[in-house]
Amino acid sequence: MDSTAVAISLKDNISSLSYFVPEFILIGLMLVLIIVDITIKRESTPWLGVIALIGSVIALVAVFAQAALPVTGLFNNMLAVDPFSWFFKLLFLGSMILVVFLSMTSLELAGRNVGEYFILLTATTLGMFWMASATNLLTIFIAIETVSITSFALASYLKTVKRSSEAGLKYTIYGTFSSGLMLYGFSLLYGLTGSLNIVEISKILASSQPHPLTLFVAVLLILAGFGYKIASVPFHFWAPDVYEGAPTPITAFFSVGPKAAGFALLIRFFNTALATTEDGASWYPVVAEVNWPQLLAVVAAATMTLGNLIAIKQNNLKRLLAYSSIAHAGYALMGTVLLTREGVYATMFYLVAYYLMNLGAFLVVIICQELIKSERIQDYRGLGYRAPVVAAAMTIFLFSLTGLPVTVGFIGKFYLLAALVRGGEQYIWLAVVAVLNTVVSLFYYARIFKAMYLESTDDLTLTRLQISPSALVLLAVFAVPTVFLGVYWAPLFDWATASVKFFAGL
Amino acid sequence: MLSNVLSWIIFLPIIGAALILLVPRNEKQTSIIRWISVVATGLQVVLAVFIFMKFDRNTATMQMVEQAKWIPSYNIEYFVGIDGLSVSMVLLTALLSFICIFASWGIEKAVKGYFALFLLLDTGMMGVFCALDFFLFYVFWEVMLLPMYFLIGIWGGPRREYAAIKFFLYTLFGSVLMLVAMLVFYFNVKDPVTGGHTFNMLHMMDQTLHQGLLSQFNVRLLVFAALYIGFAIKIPAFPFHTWLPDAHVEAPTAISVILAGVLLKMGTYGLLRISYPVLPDAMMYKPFAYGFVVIAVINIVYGALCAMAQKDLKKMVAYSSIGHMGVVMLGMSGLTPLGMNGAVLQMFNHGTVTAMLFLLVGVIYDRAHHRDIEGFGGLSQKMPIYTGIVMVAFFANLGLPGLSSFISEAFSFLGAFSSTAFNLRVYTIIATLGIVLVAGYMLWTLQRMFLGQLNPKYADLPEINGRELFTLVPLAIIVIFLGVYPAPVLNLLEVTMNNLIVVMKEAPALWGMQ
Amino acid sequence: MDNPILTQALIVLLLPLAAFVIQIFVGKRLPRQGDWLPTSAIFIGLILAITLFGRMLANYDPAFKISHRFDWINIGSLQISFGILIDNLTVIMLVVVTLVSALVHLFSIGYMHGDVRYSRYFAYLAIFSFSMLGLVLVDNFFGIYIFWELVGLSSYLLIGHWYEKKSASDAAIKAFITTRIGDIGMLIGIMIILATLGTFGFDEVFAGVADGKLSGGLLTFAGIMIFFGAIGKSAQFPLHVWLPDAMEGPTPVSALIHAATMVAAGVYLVGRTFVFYSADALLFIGVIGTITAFIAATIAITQMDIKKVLAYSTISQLGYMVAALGVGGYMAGLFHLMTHAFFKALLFLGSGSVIHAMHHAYHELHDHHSDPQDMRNMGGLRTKMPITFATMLAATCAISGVPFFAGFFSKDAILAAALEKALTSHNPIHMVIFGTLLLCAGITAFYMFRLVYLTFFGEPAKKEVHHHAQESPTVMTVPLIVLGVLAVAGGYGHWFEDLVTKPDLAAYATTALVSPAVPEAGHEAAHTAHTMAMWLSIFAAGLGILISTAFYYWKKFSAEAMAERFKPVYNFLWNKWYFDELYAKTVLAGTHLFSRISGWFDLKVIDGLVNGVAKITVLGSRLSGWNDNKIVDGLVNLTANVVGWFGATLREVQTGRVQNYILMALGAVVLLYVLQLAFA
Amino acid sequence: MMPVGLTHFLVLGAILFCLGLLAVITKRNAVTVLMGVELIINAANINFIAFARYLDKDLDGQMFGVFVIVIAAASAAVALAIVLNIYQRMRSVNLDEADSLAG
Repeated sequence: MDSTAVAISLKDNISSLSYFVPEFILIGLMLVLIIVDITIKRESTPWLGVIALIGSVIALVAVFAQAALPVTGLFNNMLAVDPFSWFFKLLFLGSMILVVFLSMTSLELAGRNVGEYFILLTATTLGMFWMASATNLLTIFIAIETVSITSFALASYLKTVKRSSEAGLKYTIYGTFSSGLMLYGFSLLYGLTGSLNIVEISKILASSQPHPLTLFVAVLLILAGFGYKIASVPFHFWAPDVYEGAPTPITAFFSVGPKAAGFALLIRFFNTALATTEDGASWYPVVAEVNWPQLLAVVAAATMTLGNLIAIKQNNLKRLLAYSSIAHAGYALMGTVLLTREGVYATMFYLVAYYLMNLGAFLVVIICQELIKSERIQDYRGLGYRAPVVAAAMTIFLFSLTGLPVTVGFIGKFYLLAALVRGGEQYIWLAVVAVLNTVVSLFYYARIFKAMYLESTDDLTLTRLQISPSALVLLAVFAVPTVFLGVYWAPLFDWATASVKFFAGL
Repeated sequence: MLSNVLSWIIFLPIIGAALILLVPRNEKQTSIIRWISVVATGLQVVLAVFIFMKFDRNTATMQMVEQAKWIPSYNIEYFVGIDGLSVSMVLLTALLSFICIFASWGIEKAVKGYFALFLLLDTGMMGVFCALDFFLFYVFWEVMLLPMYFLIGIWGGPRREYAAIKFFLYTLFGSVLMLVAMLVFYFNVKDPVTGGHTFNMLHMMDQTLHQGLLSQFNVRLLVFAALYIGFAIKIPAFPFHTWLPDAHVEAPTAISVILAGVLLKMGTYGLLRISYPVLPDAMMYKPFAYGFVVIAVINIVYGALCAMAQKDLKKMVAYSSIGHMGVVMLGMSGLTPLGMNGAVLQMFNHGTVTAMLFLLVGVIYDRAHHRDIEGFGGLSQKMPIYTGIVMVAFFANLGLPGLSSFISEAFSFLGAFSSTAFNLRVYTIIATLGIVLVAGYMLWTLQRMFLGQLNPKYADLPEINGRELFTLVPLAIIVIFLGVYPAPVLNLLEVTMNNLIVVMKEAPALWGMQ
Repeated sequence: MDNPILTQALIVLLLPLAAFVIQIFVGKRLPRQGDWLPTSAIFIGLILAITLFGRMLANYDPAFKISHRFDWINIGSLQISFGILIDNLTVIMLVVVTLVSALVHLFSIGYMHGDVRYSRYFAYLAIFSFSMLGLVLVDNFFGIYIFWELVGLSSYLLIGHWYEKKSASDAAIKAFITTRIGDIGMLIGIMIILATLGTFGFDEVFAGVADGKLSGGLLTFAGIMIFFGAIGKSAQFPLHVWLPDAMEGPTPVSALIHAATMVAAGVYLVGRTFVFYSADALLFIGVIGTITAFIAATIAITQMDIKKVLAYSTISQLGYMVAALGVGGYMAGLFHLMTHAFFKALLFLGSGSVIHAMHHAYHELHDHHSDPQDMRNMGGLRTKMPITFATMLAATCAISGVPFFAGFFSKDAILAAALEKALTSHNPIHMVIFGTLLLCAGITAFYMFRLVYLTFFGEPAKKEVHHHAQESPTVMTVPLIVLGVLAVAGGYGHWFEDLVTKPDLAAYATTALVSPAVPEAGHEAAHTAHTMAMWLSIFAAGLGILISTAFYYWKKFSAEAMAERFKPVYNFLWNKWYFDELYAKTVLAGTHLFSRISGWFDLKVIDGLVNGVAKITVLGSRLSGWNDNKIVDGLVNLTANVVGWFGATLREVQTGRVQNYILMALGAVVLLYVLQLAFA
Repeated sequence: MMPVGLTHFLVLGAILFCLGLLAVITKRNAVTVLMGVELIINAANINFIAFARYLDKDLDGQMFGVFVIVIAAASAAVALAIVLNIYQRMRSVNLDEADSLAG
């Protein structure tokens, strides 16, 4: 490497820094948190949440400021700034802000030292930022590991609670193992193409004849890494245990943030590295021998079916939502199997919808942990009469999760199905599997509102439960958009459509 | 207000529901809520009458159309309008909703929720009958599920939870298949203006705009089958009918009325509104056409036999609905003017008659707290007025001339038999068995409950009261009036239905079928 | 509509309807519970009908026919109008119906006095009169079907008038259902007519048949199907079983509906649509009529209930009429319909009078258990009830075919027609028909005189009852006398034959190519047949009366001894050929069985299929250790349970051991690889 | 003697990978399992470096290897901390005993 090249790359690195403001803010937030955590007294730790909140809001503003930036590669194309990553960054910050809120109201975390907690949360968000914008196998690996390692710690954050520790252990072992597989896959892909940049990989794969078996094994191993992040079958096994064991706000976060990040990565990787666009509308697999779409379709079908089936038999609401989140990963995956624009924006739309309704449902779980001190479905009995607002909000979220009009969940599902039907006859079976899964999912969601409204409450004293105003506001923050976007979703849709624009090399 | 009368009639109940939710908690709350509901549905009836007066009977085109962009990027529109098929259903819905508010007077538990949900349901029903955009149609279709689930599940009978979830799962199963079919339509029908995709039902009905997948015959058949399952569950057609007895039995009176009076019609309405005109060739495909008739005949005969076996009065009425909806399907299958008009008229008439029956069941249940047919006896001595109305309803149900169902049933049978498109004679003859069976179980029930010696247990049963009479008498008048002179309703339908038949008969040539 | 005849006819039709509407709503509050309202309505109708009749006699035009149609329903090209058709037959029927109905109304004022539902009863009578008049007036098949059902309804309501008695409500249901089975046939016939000819109007249909648009086997089938309606309503074999039970209704009702008018509607129907029937259909009709006449006559021999005897006699006479039409005796059949209406109504009203007296007597004696209708409890009433006795005797002579009574002429005409057909057709079946009808004439005479002897002659069975029995009030005897006069005089003059002519299909043909009419039997043969039939008829009636007198008046033979001697035959007849038992065991039990099977099938199999199989439930709950008895709710629920079972099984996979997870994930990767090979 | 080529490295990597896999699946001790994971990661690392040496003109592969080592260390540190925590709670690091979350 001669000196001019070094100079150019150095210049690129320096000029890239100006695009890196949100990430810097997050890093700065971490530092501030560390310092404050050391200095303040133990009883004032709640203030840490406020600081985290302020920091993330600032980051949000910074991300917003990047709205009009052109599609650019940063740090010698290690990362990308494009509408696609922008969309996800907003989503991640949104989930972070809300999870900070949830954490501040959570009983599980009350009285603990939450300094490290917020630091880890910020770090995870940072990792997710990278996941959404990584365009190089190395940055992909770093981003995933950043998220993973901090997640391991977050999952086992309740050190004194056995199931939290256990969850952390399982998560760690499963996570590192998956990373190992992925890494091995990366090495094979690198061996096949001699490049780490996914745009270049795509070009080289298209112009040479890679050994199909090797390529396939490599991608399958990589899929293990991504699949573990989005908790798709067959890499989902960790999810229920971890979701149940982790602190509830973290469960909520896991089910939305890293999952969305995994999808961002998956979409970018498959659509950029393994496919090529011809007319700007759709991609085609660069290696004709390997039928990625159908392979992913099978994975999607298996994911949603398995998630839904197991969820039926759950009694613990958190665990039920864990399985349901697996099923929803399956739905969202439907959009990515197609390698079409419709599929991608449908997935993105669905992730936003899922973010609203799933976090909303977890919010109710958190509120109810305080109200009725239980996560078991049968203890939700009579909630419709004891806490009508909470129950009504929960009903909205559950209907949205089921995918019934007029909620955003329906619209999300609608676009996914539309993308499938648009994709051609060969995907209609998947659409049918998906809608039948909707019916199955109703079966267990219905158990919840059945408990809340229908079951006999003769043996209960139906006193009204006191709900804090902040909880009500938070509920409204989730419930109102869930319904409103179900009636008028054009802005969100337009945004999602406009965000299907990837960095595709220089 | 009159220029967008359909929007008003659809959304009035929602406004009422919103007001109800705002009613503060105090001792007068219950009656305020009730009266808000009365006003909302009453205004709906006024609008329905207005529509009835203003409706142009001489055209098959859509009337009182309102069209507005909703989600332009996906070409989803707020598009409502009515033709002869929908207008009768709109009238029926407005009427029954209004009556059901009064039938719900006795609800004590969570009054606010009940009426709010009821009005939401009302909006859903109206919307389904007015929507001309498939997406809108689907949204309204699904909107009905949630209130229905809770109305059965919270205010229902002892097995309400089971019945509610069964209803919910069944209907959701049907509607999600419809969703897939809808998407196939969307992507394979060309918008004649923009050349893009469209949810506009009127465009879907134009066969020349079909392209892509929809130009393959086997795909059309599959889509038709998917739609059919969705609608058949609502009708309910054998063998998708088992949700109905449970739901009807467990639901509170007013909800049974709505369920049987309006919701069942949505199945056949959907077939006539969507399946028939959009995929006429699939309906004309012989195996489908004959399969359809076979199911209709099974519905009629099997429904009647099952009804005869019931000991629970409400369940008997529920099974009798299955049989009568079979008559609707039979009438639709022959593609004759007589049959088609008879079928839609039967939808209307069954709506009123079965509403009466369920209201009557509710009256006796409120007094005796059971519905066991064998457990009564000689009630006519104690409740002569009630018995009189029961006899009108029962005889209407068994198709006695002079009462509304007779004409529609006779037309359905005659229409199917005289079909030129298919040879349905043998099927129709088998179906006539149902006429005898219906008479059998209706009269047998009448005898066991009302005739004979008065059961001493009910020696002090109070006679039907004014409010209950108020719900029943209008229906009875309609039943008798339409039995003598059905033209007011038939006039509404005729042009539309005849036009539909023309479309259907042209289809085979258009699609090159033999 | 400016024709006064039409206006009159419409008024006749609508008056009872108006009376019904008023009576049903406010009847109870009117003075005398409103009995005068339907009664006067029908009497006005009677007067109008008689003026129409007078005009008809004055004009003496056999081809007289006017009709008018009102728009009712238009669907596509099909117009269903409410049309009325008036010709001589209609006018005669109007008179018969209004006359009998008016007299029955009058009679009922006395008979039903003090009944709990007195006003309701008159309302029902009014709706019946309306329906029956409509049936007579209407000009198309659809209208016939409508009124056909409506008379069925009124019959149901009136039979079940005393519904506190289970037997009454049972009988009402039986009547409705049984006749409805016949109606189904009629509906099928109408469907064939609509499908082939596209119209309901009589004239259009006959024109279509004449033009050959409906012909051959289908025409025969359609005819038989239409006739099925008559089988039900006119209580022909095999649907005759309802009529005897219908005697549970008040006796005036039996006289009106189940003797004179409604049951004769079937005969009227066949007459009205006579040209519609092909030769084969007519043969079928003749055979059915004959079988009915014979079966019912034999049963009547053994019955002891006075109304049952009359009921079977009615069935038998209806069979007679139907058979007459079947052998082409158009005029004869309808003529008998008219005379029969008079004397049978009289017989029923007379028996009503007797029952009224017996009931009254029992009432005085505080005996609430004895059956006032059982002839074994009667006897010797001749002296107590002279008017009733005299009029009933006249009617009995009429029905038995004693010369110079009305029935003699009509019965003779029927036998003559049958013989004529037998002589000309060379079909042995027609010979059998004639023979059977002749035999029935004898049997009729026998059992009718048996009735008179048992009731009015001999020693009173119960002295004290006899003592308390007394003649009925004037309001009841006047109708008896009026009808008595008609039973004697109704058959004279040739006006009926002259005015009611057999319709000819050729008259309807619009195009040529009408199959040549069957050559009429030579005048010679007709004359021979008439003479022969007359003598044979007198002989049969005389023989019947003679045997009856020997048994029951002279007591030369003991009926009991005969019954003992021919025990099996006696039992067979006493039990009405076991028709009820047969139907109960087959049709009824079958339906109930099917119904129960369906109910079970629906609950267990269909619901089970969709919802679940018990085994899987058990398996599912055992595996999951969790039995959601709220959702599954004891009932099997497949979607729930199969799905749930999968859920439970899959749930087992989630062992909680991280290494199992890893292993399974690896296994799945391998599976995906294999799948990929399959795709590629 | 055959010269050492790319294939040898790859086979070595594959062997390491399989050994790691075997350890992860069969061992019950959490620490041993984590060591198995490290073996897998190092197998990948060997691949990277071998590919970089034989195929690529850049140093991308080597660079990747360095990063992997760093990250694997970080990940191992967190993992061991969690294992330690588990040991304090359960007095065991046997993975089979950590199955309270199941079903």
